[in-house]
Amino acid sequence: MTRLDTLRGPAAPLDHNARTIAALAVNPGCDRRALLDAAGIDKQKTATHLGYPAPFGQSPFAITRAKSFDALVKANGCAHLLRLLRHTLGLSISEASYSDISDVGGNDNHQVRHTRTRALLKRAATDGEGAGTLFDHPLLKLGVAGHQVYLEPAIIAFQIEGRFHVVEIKSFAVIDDQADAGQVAAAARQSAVYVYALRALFASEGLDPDRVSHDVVLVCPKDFANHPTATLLDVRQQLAALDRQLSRLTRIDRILDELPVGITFDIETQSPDEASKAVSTVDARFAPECLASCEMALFCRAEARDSGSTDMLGRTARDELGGVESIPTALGLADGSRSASPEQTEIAEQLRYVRRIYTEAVA
Amino acid sequence: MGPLILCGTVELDALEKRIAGLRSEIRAAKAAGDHATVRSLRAELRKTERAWDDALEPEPEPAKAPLLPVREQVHQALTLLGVPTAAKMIVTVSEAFFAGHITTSQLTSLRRDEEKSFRTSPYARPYYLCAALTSELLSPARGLLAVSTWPLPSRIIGPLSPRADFLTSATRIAEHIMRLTGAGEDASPSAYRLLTRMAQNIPGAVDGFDQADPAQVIAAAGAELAVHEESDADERGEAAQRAEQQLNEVTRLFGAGLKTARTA
Amino acid sequence: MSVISAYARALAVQTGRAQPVATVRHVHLSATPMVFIPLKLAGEAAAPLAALVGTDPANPRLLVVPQPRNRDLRFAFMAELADVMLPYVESFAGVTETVEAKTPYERSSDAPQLLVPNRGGIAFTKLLGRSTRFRRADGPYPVHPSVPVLGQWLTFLAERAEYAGSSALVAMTEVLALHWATGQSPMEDANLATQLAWIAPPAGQNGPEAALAAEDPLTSPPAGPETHPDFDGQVLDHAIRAYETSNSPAQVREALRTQLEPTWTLMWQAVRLLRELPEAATVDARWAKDRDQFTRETARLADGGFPRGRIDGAVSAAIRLADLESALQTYEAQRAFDDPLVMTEHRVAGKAFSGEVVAVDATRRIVPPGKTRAAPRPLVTIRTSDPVRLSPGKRLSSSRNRKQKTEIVSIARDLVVIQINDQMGRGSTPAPGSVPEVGEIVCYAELDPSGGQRPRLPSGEDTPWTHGGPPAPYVPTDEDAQEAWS
Amino acid sequence: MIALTPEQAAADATAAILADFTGGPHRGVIVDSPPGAGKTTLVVTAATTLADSGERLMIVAQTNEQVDDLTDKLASKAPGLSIGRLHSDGFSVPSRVTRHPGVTTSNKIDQVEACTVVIATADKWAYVSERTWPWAIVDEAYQMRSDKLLAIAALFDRALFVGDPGQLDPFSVVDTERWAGLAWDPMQSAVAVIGRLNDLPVHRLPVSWRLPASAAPLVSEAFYPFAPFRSGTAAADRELKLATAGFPVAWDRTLNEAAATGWALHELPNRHTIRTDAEAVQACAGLATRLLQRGAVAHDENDTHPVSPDRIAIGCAHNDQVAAIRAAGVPAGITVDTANRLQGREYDVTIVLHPLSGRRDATAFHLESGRLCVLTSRHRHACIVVARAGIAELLDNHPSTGRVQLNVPVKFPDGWEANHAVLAHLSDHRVQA
Repeated sequence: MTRLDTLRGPAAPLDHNARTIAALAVNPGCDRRALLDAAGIDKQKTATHLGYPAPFGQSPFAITRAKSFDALVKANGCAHLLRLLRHTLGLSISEASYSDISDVGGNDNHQVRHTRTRALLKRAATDGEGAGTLFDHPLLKLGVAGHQVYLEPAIIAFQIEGRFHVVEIKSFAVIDDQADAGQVAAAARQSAVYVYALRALFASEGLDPDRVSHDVVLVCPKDFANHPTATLLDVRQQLAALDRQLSRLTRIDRILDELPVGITFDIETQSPDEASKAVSTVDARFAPECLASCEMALFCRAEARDSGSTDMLGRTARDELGGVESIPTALGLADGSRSASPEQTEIAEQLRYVRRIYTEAVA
Repeated sequence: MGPLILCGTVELDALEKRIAGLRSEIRAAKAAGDHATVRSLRAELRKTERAWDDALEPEPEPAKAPLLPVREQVHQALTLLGVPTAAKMIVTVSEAFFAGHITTSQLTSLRRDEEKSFRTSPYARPYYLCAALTSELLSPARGLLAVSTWPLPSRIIGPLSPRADFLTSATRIAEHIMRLTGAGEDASPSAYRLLTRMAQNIPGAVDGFDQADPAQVIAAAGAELAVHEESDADERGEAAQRAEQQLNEVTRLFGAGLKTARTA
Repeated sequence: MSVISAYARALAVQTGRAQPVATVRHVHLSATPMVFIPLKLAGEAAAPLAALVGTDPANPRLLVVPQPRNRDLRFAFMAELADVMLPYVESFAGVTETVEAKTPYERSSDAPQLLVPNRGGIAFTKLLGRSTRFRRADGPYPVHPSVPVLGQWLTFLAERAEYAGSSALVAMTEVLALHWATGQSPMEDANLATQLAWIAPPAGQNGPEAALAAEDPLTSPPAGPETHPDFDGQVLDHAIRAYETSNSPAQVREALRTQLEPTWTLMWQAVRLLRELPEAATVDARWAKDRDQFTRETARLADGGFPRGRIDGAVSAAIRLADLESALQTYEAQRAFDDPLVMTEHRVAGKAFSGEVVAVDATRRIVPPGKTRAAPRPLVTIRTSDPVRLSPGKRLSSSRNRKQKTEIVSIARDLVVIQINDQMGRGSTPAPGSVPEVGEIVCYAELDPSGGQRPRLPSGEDTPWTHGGPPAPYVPTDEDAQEAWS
Repeated sequence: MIALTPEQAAADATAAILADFTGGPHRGVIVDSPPGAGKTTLVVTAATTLADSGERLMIVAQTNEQVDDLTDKLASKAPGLSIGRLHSDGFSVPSRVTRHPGVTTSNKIDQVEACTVVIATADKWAYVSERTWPWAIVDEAYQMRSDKLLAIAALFDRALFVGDPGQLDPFSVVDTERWAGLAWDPMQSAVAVIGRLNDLPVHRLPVSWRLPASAAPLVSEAFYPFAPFRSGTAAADRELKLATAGFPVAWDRTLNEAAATGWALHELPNRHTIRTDAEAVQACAGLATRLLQRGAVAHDENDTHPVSPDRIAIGCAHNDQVAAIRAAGVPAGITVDTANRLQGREYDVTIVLHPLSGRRDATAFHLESGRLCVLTSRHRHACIVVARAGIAELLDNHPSTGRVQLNVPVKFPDGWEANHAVLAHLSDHRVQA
């Protein structure tokens, strides 16, 4: 039993997927999140156990919409998708072959599907034209923090003239050729994980990984209708960020080394109080942005509030306060009730000035 | 209806009291920091609110009973299309051409039921709604329905078959519309809508946002089909031969593989 | 954000209550603003679900789409919305005043003002405008004739909202943030309920307590346009099913009413809070711009003006960019000159300074560069304790005469010498009062309320080859009108 | 294939550009020029070539300083050429321009339009109308916002667009997402808009004559990953010598490292600070002062000269940092400025206050690759970076949650990657203070 298993307790570890891997880049400075993810701990359940259930969820309407759009794009032998690929990438008429790898002869075991994925893609890559165009539900594998993780991509891999592309189907709208920049960014981060995993597969098969394009085909509904439209999305920057995040996962050992011996975050045997104390031994790097993406955010926010941390005011405010970590300190320096340490001299002087002109102006 | 309304009002009053009570209990539990109780009370509150909503509404009328049995409506649609087809398309075709009113959920267990019936007494029925088979493993192709009386190659799904079958079904829908108009009837607007939607994904089959012209669709689909036809037919023929040799009469209809029933 | 607002936020945490970051109100508040709280269906781009709308706090109008996936019901909703909004908007078109200018012109005496809860409300208003302005009352997918007209007005308002200082369509959380710093982050300030909890907590509660309570989606449902996912799953889904079987929208209406009414109350509470602040000096001038634009749009639509195109051409984009930049520059300067508290942000950044005049050389005359005759260029020396980070030659303005141009001559320790360049009358010596006097407290800032000049640009049909040549002029097409909306 | 010398490579590139511009079928030619690659020389050569064949020509630059520099160089190179320097009302033209007899200066176009070459800022050109020139040269075209080009494009038939793609992009204080993805997005650079809407040839100047052999590979790799260039000089061609030996203190050790290798990272202890971090400010000013005190002498392919104050610059990200460094006591004559204003300028030694020094979080502004590129590519001999420790951690902890707009060409390099590359290189030249 590894230390990470001890941390998690008897619960089965959560599987990584492209979303969790992409999330590694969302707040890479947070030790708490890094550790919980590495140990495969269910953050949602943990946060609920600690009394701070995650402040977000997904609407059933959004889920239904995403599913039905996905089905629409793939319906009738990917009729919509072929139209889009012919149009945006000049796919020739003869290339219309479609292979579904969501099961292999009725067997949906991960290993079996992955083996089949490898075989089909390798054949397509080596046999050249006519050896496969669309591959639905490929099952990819990726090394994360030392162990292999299966990725169940909701994507299609696609070949044109020996180059392979990832097709990502998303149900947010592209209106007058623009889409929500936050959602596009999230899609780009996720697609980058697939591109990365596909490249790893190619490399391990002795194929040139650069045959997997960094241009992802993003398929979304156009304007206010259900009609799909395709846009090429260059994910090179996301790939670079992902590569770096994956290479840094080894720092988990450093975090583990700083933990008290025998500590566990197990929520089945520990009371909320005990679990909460245990979780608090690992530092979080809370920023208000966490509220939109991390299940633990409300717990960490409460912690930041209790300690009067400037983190709760947002990253910009914290930087404006010259790195002073606590609100009482900042205000104490401003009104002179607290004397400044040598490294606080400058910010103290500025805060005293700010307090003076602010007070004058408010009066 | 008078007494019913009276009864409803009494019920509504009781529910409203309960809702108000639950709200104050939640506040109290929240103030006490008892999160577990807050959660369970909230669930209770939502249930009560829904009950209140429901009490406000009369019961919905039951849907009308179908005229034709589901399997016959499906058969009708599949016969028009002539190729293995997914549930959603079957429903759409049935609606557009036969004023059918089946739903996709009615089709989910159809293949399993047919298989059961076939196993109990083989060939007792004139046709069975069966599976299409994947060319490589001869396993049932996910989500597709076919008719047992079709020649085996047309029930095989190779890599090019989804596209070829799509083009074939577009052609057959266009032909059917032409048959109808030729006979002096007109196809329903939903039939034209379906054809237009399909045509938009076939090169040269329709101009812009116009309504599709059946003859143009037939020509365009035929042109693309000519490109795929030969390799698709080869693959299907080869797989059909294997199926004849390797499969028994049940698996030939419902597919080989581990989880025949589950993947239906 | 500046260190001033960061400090004010810290202070808010300490005192348990939001702190002012403005001493006067920088937005116009209509005597009869229309509050508009739209909701959309999750997962869809612009499927309206409901709205609470009206000008009377006691009498909101609830509009719902009982099955938001049904396109006809959506357009029926838009027609109903038009029924509420168009009479309001058009009521301002009739009353005009004559503006004295080189060529006097007519301007509406007042204009519509739409208040939405947050930034998302503005974005959704824009989308609603986009999805309806191309519709037609005839042709294959006819809609009620009022729908495209509403689409044009929503588009107009949403586009006005891009201009700094416009009060035509206002997001309440942003206006509140302009006047108060809460003890939470700017991101959390986008939640109207928690933001107001910090600004005006209910009796017996402090800001943080009230804000925490206001995060409970049961008591303070989201202010839209997104609904809470739990509400969707546990209530709305159920209600929509009930509509489908019973054809009665009562359940959907009731469900959505519970989601909208708390925000309605908060919106009017915010209006009351803002009314308590005295109006800033230049608010009226900016509102006049809104009224100008409203007058123009009214005339344009009366002439049967086309709906605005989907995208800007090269020239219109460049013009809009210049206008947006100019509006922002003017607004920033006006706000600072109107409000000493806003000015502190510029002082702490070293772009403005305040201090006492310690010396004046009022009779100084020099030959300015490029000129041949000597002209008065008085020097004023100001002693300041502000950290001035300006260099000689920088142009400054002051609230004592916003049109007067001055520039920095020198800075030595706490003494700043400035030169006055104009606005001193026609005489050989400066007119009385045109130059500050010794002992006066003055504040000068590197801010230009004039907004600068818009560059001269070619007309659209003369778009040069570098920018793709002239674009085809926009004419609405059948395709636009028929754009599927499912 | 025989490897070309830098001189040959540069001459070939120039010849190809001129041939394409004056004789090719395109209305425009784009020239990407890395730092110090002889952009001005190219402009002067192109202008004199056209003028020699009797053609009239307009030249556009972005700032008055750039216009004056160009005018001066053009007039020095071709004293017989009639040059009109058009300027705005109230602007006093510096003597380095007015000293040339061939130069006419005026704020009215009709006073200078008879000149063979007319030169002005883009802003001034926007007020000229009803006249056209067969040829135009647009200098610093990557700094020029697309809407500025729109205002003057009707004035010329064909144009040569010259600029450095690695420098700072144009920016606006307003939200410009509304145009994101449009080929004519007014926020893009002039080069981006003409490139996207017209199929124009793009040339590249392959040799940096400014950057020493110690800097060209890093700057090329970190900031121009898809347009590599090399140094025009070999390591032995440049030498920076400090006349006095110095003390074993941090400032002197940093100067020694910079003199010996062309780079130094003067690293202060890790701490979060306000923007005008007094220690860092002091270090910038102190290093500049010490450099002068120790009598630096620069030896290069042209001559040997003392590194005088006008050959030294201190660069930083913000105006308040500039003010703080000036206030900290910088010897007279040394340039202290922001990256924006250092664009296109050249010094022997630069001292850079790292944009991320002392910060806890990076913003897009601080990460912008163009900013760091400008700061680390102004020098002929050495670049000294002053920074607090901890930037590597800051970069590692930086959330990659940026917004992505559809149909907007991805900008390379990414600031985050470029920062990593530069930091990795600097870590070999670290001196801890």
